[in-house]
Amino acid sequence: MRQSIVPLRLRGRDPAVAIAFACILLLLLGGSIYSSNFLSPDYLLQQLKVASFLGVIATGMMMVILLGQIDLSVPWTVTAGAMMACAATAYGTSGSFLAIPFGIACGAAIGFVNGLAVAYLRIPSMIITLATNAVVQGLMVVYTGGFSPQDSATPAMRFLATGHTIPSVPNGVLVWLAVGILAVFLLTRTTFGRSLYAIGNRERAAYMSGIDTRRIALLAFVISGSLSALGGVLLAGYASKASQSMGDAYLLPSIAAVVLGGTHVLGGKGSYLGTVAGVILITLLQSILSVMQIEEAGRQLIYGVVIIGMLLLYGRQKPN
Amino acid sequence: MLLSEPLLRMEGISKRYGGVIALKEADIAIRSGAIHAVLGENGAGKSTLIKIMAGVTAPDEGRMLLGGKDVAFSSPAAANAAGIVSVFQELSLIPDLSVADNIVISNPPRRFGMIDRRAQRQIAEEALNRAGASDIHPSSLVKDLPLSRRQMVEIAKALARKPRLMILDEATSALTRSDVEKVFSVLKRLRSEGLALVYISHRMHEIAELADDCTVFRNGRSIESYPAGTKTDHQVVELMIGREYKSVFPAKPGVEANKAPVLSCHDLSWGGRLADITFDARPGEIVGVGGLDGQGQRELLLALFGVLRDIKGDVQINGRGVRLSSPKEAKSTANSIALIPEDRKTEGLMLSMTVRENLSIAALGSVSRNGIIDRGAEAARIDELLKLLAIKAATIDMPVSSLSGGNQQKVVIAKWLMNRPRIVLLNDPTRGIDVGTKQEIYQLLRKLADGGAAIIFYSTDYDELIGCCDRVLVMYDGTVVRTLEGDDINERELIGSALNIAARPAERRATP
Amino acid sequence: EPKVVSGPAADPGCMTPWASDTQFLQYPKKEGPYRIALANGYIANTWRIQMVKTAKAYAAQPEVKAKLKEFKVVSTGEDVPAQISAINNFIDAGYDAIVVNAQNPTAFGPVIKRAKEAGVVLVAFDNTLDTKDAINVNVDQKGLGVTWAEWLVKHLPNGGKILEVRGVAGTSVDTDRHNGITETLAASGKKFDVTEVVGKWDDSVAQKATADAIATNGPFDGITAQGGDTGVVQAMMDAKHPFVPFGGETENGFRKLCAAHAGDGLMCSSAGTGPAQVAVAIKTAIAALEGQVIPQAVKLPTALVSHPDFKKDQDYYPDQSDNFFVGNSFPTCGINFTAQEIMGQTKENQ
Amino acid sequence: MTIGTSGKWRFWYELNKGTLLAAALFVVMFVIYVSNHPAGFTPNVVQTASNKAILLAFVAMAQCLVVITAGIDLSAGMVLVLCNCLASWVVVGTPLQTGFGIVAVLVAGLACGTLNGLIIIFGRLQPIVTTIATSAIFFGLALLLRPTPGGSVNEALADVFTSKLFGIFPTSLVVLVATILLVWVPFSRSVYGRAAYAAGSAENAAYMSGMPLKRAKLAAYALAGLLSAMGGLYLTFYSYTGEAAFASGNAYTLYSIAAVVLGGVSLAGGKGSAVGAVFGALAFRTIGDLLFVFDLDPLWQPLFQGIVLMLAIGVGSIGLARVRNRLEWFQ
Ligand SMILES: Nc1ncnc2c1ncn2[C@@H]1O[C@H](COP(=O)(O)OP(=O)(O)OP(=O)(O)O)[C@@H](O)[C@H]1O
Ligand SMILES: Nc1ncnc2c1ncn2[C@@H]1O[C@H](COP(=O)(O)OP(=O)(O)OP(=O)(O)O)[C@@H](O)[C@H]1O
Ligand SMILES: [Mg+2]
Ligand SMILES: [Mg+2]
Repeated sequence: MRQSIVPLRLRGRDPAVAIAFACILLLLLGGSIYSSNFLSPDYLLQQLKVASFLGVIATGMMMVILLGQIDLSVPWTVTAGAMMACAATAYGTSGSFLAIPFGIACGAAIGFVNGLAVAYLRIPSMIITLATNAVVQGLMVVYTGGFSPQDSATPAMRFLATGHTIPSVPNGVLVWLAVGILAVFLLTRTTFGRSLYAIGNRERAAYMSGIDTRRIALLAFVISGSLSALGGVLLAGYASKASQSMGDAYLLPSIAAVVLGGTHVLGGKGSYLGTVAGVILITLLQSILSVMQIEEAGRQLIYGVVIIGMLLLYGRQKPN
Repeated sequence: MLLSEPLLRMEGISKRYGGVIALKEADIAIRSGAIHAVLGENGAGKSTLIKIMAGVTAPDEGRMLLGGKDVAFSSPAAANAAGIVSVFQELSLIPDLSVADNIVISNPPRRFGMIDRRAQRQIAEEALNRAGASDIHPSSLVKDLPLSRRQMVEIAKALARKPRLMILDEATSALTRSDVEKVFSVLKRLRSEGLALVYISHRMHEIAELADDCTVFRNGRSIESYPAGTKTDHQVVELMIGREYKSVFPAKPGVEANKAPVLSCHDLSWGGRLADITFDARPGEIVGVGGLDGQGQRELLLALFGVLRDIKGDVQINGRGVRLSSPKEAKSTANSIALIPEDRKTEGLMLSMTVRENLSIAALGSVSRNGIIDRGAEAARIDELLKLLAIKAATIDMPVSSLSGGNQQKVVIAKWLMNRPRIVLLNDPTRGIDVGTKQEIYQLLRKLADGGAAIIFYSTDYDELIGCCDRVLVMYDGTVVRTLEGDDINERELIGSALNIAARPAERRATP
Repeated sequence: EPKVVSGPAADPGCMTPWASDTQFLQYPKKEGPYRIALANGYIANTWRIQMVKTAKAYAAQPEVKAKLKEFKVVSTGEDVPAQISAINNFIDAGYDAIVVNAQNPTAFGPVIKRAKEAGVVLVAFDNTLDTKDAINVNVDQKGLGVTWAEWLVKHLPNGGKILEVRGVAGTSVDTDRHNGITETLAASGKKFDVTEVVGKWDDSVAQKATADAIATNGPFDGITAQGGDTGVVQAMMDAKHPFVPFGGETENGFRKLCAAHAGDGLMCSSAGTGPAQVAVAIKTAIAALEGQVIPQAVKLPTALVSHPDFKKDQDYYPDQSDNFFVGNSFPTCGINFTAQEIMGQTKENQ
Repeated sequence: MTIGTSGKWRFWYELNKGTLLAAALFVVMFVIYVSNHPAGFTPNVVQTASNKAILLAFVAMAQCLVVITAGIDLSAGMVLVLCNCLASWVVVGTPLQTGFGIVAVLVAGLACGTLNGLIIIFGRLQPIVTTIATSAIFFGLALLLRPTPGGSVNEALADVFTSKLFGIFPTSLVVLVATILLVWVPFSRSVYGRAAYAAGSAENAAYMSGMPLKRAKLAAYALAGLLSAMGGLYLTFYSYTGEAAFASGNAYTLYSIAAVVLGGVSLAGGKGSAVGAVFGALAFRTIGDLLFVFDLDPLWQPLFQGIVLMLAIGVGSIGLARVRNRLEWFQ
């Protein structure tokens, strides 16, 4: 029983992932009929940069979905991460220095509250995260209204999102790459990852196997919150400022990306490569539809139909 | 005897699941007014056969004749309509619905298109009565019932459909003896009413008592059909396992009485369900827990495993008082406890994960460092265990759900052995397991005990308690009413104390 | 039951009628002090926060405060029925006037009826109501589109490729502004090739959409955006797109960029109406209750600043947030808050 | 066998605990609301509250039907928006035309729900993404119908449906109760309703028992569409117009989930009732109403709402925090 070098979940065993990547190519080819620019490296790199925000956020979402839960507090966690990071700059140079960690820490704190409620109070995640989302929104409104908010991104945030360490590859993509590698490592090589899958499969059995199911769930939510906030920080860097409701556009796409990538919404099954494919799919689809000169109504219709079409291609569940 | 035209005849049935051949050219003929026992090891194809009869799966090859006519069922509903009803090995009750809802589930009585709840109650009460389970309230939710009651509901549900052919796949595996007797009298009555019955069980004496015809399966083939009573138990078992068969239970070496107990319990109580339980378990000892089902045995094991809250009393491990608050704490090296749970599907296994992942899940701590899994160490441990337990799986990277029931159970046991526990709690581990595998498990338990582990072994099977255990705690109503030792561990004493017949009132007072 | 009278309004400098045929109304005089309510919809964006704060600040001014017994603000979110119910509640609770920033301009028919029956003065602003039975304090949304398009026409004498960044689809504001732009460009007689993308009035959405448009359809000769303009400029800079004439809104961030890059060719026309219009609405409501003559539809002046007139600390605030909207004063109405005062003060709000 | 009446009540209570808790929560909150309302407990105040709450109540019922089968419908809010836009075209004119218009709107909702169901059941897709995708489709259609807000409705009819019966009782509540009696009660007591519960509780077991799972699920999704359409119709009655409002469509979807949970319906499926979901919706709506009676700084209002929602959820979970057998966490 020799071990293959490639981790089990990444071996091309899952046809869904392969088909998802095929869909990406199909989408690009389809787009190139409209404009050959869709195949230009510039455009593709730009898409990767934009995808990296969703990618980072979807990574956290995936952890939570693998657990069999969901995180609906993404929109305002993203916003809070961005706003708090920018806010830190009000506190002089040390503030600017700590801006990014501070933003992420705020996200982690929100995730901590979610995790505590889900894991220790056993409140369904779908509702408690909705409530934390409302509370964080309230906090941000109070904050913006009352405290002369500082909301420009620091140069470090700008650099993190749009700067270049490797020529022509935006740093945002590198951040996503780093987050992705870390996520794959976590999911496939650590006890945390194993436990995550186990809990998602059957929490009761995982508990009876002596896994500290509550701590794992708490951790997953903290990771999700932190990554949402990191996504917000990147987004603020990209826009060079933070603003209210900048995270609204990330909730449903992040869920869709994770599930399009073959992760089971009820938990326990899914590969990170699939999520990568899902993120790129969603980003490309949105972008291509955005520049095609169709009425918004048409865009929405095509978006919906294409997602369902792709799911029918490979997202079908086994007959029960 | 087999001459009369059978009600159902299956010929040349084959079924494969991917690379696994579940059935190969199997034949069987079932006649009305008789009970047909199907025997075979775990994974022999019994369940697959009856799933085909009941329309749950379709065969790849072969034909099925019902009353002489070719039939093919596309769904369980179609089979029901043809009068074939089954009680599956994996219960098919809906936990969130009431008992009455479940009993009439496939064809509820209707008034104006809506379900007539009053009529439904009546039907349910009647069916429960017929199954000898009138103690079950038709309005209670199935999920609130213990396993044994659920099996009774399942049987009542089958009866309520007024079948022509009724199939019971290990339907009595969780039943207590008195329930089994009730069910048997029902089955005998049904037989006399002209029903055809198919009965699957791993308990030989049940088959001896009930069966008229028998068919033995091995590796997906029907090996032989014969009238009941024409072969000795020994011959049957050899047919089943295809090799010679020796004594089931390993010898008891006897324990040195002066060894310090590894686990000792003093006045353990929990809510109203456990009261003043006191016992010791020494290394090398197998302590049986007996009694009727649902007398607190399950709770006792859970309490020792850190699952229950607010436990009163004193638990000592290696002479050190402990208060466990989670299975994680229980399995830690300091305590080193393992629990093989009752229900493997919900508490023992992550069904859609691979055999490998299931095997190492409880021992992740010992094959990892700083949270990072050492894959070499993991593989080595797993190899070791696979040799020890002979788990039948095409590859260990397939989902555990595709193993047969018996092999799944072996995985549950194996995953805890990865941890090398010093205290092993077992909750009816041989339920639904064939004799061959059972024998392996008994041997394994003895080997563990000899290696210095203390074993607490709850079983609903008296033979097991008698054959395996050095000592047996008999529980009644949440407390230990008697402790049997040596020659006292026999069927008469076990049953007597389980029913708490006031044979020895002094004993009761002696263990308060 | 207000009387239709002839103009002019009691305060003609502030309350200019919307059109020449706008009716003048006189409500029966009520004794003060008054109970006035503000029924806001969505709250979680900077414009609305600024608006609510301006409303509170205006109501707290001594001469206004003296006329008010109570000033209550409720924000009901995106949901139209919730806002309708809030107005109903205010009517039932006996408020004298209700000022509303409507989530949907057509959805308030039933409430307008009820308010009229109950003799409650209803004043709508920003997103106004399609009715003659309430007072509208109007922003000429279509006129804004016209302004921006005229700016582009002026700077692109030979026509060219235009990028239009639109707002939230399905809203009347987006459609009005879009129509203004489209009609003006068409009327110019020059050849304009317009690429439309949806920016949802949100900087990061607009930025992404612009970046995509530049990468696939660019470069453009002119840009117009009705919100999220800071993001649009950011996208141009990220893509190293040459600066081109830009007709846009009044975000501080946008104006900062316009001022900073004016020399590089970023010629902007920044027009809009700030959140302070709520103050005009309140002022109008009080005037109506006092029995003064007012127009049924008040036309707000737009705060328009164009290249090269961007003045520091007046038209934009380099040290302040990008997100707030400049143009917070209506001098002719005696409303002279600067955005800086509203968004910058911390103590006042404690 | 005789069964004592007290036993019967115990089982009934066990079964309806969630619904009762939701009802209690609503009553407490509503009492706080009206007792602080300047106008007090008058028919007008009740009418206003009920008109506002009924939309969410319908969508929550829709959500509940689907959640019972262990599915979820993230398109419920968009079906409401689509039906609102459609109604603003067709529910006008003579009484006969209006009648046909109403039927058309309800059929449209039914069709949306059926589409969801067909894709999920026969395409074997996960409900959560499927309905995210169909909600984009429904919103696209709504935008086609109403690129800008507008349209109209038969105002006389609309006024009847949003006013009071005999000057006291809100008509919308009567319609709500009638819908429960005509849609929910027959469904929940039909074979399909039972199969829907079974599908949510233990799908495999239900399959083994030969229950009509596919038709039951399809019925649940289709009826969900119908109920969302009722919501859309009411939105039209209450606002006289149609609007393709993306944000409010999404808001209704998310609120409906919150309402369903507050109403004691288990998101895991198999448990709960539409009556509970309706009380959940009423309670949720009352949170918003509380803003009106408490004098809060406007900028603190969103925070207040969030915290009250959290408290309401917390009340529902008190019981679980203190179980004596830790395995009960995992039910
Ligand atoms: N769904 C499935 N997928 C893959 N293999 C299967 C599946 N169902 C059964 N098998 C395989 O088919 C063989 C026969 O299984 P079956 O369940 O019929 O055995 P059995 O005689 O009922 O055993 P037991 O006594 O343990 O219940 C086993 O090897 C099993 O692993
Ligand atoms: N046609 C089918 N329709 C629905 N479920 C099916 C079908 N075939 C197999 N299954 C399910 O697949 C799983 C594995 O099948 P099966 O029960 O035969 O495995 P097994 O391990 O042999 O079980 P056991 O030996 O314990 O009876 C079970 O949960 C079964 O219910
Ligand atoms: Mg079997
Ligand atoms: Mg089997």
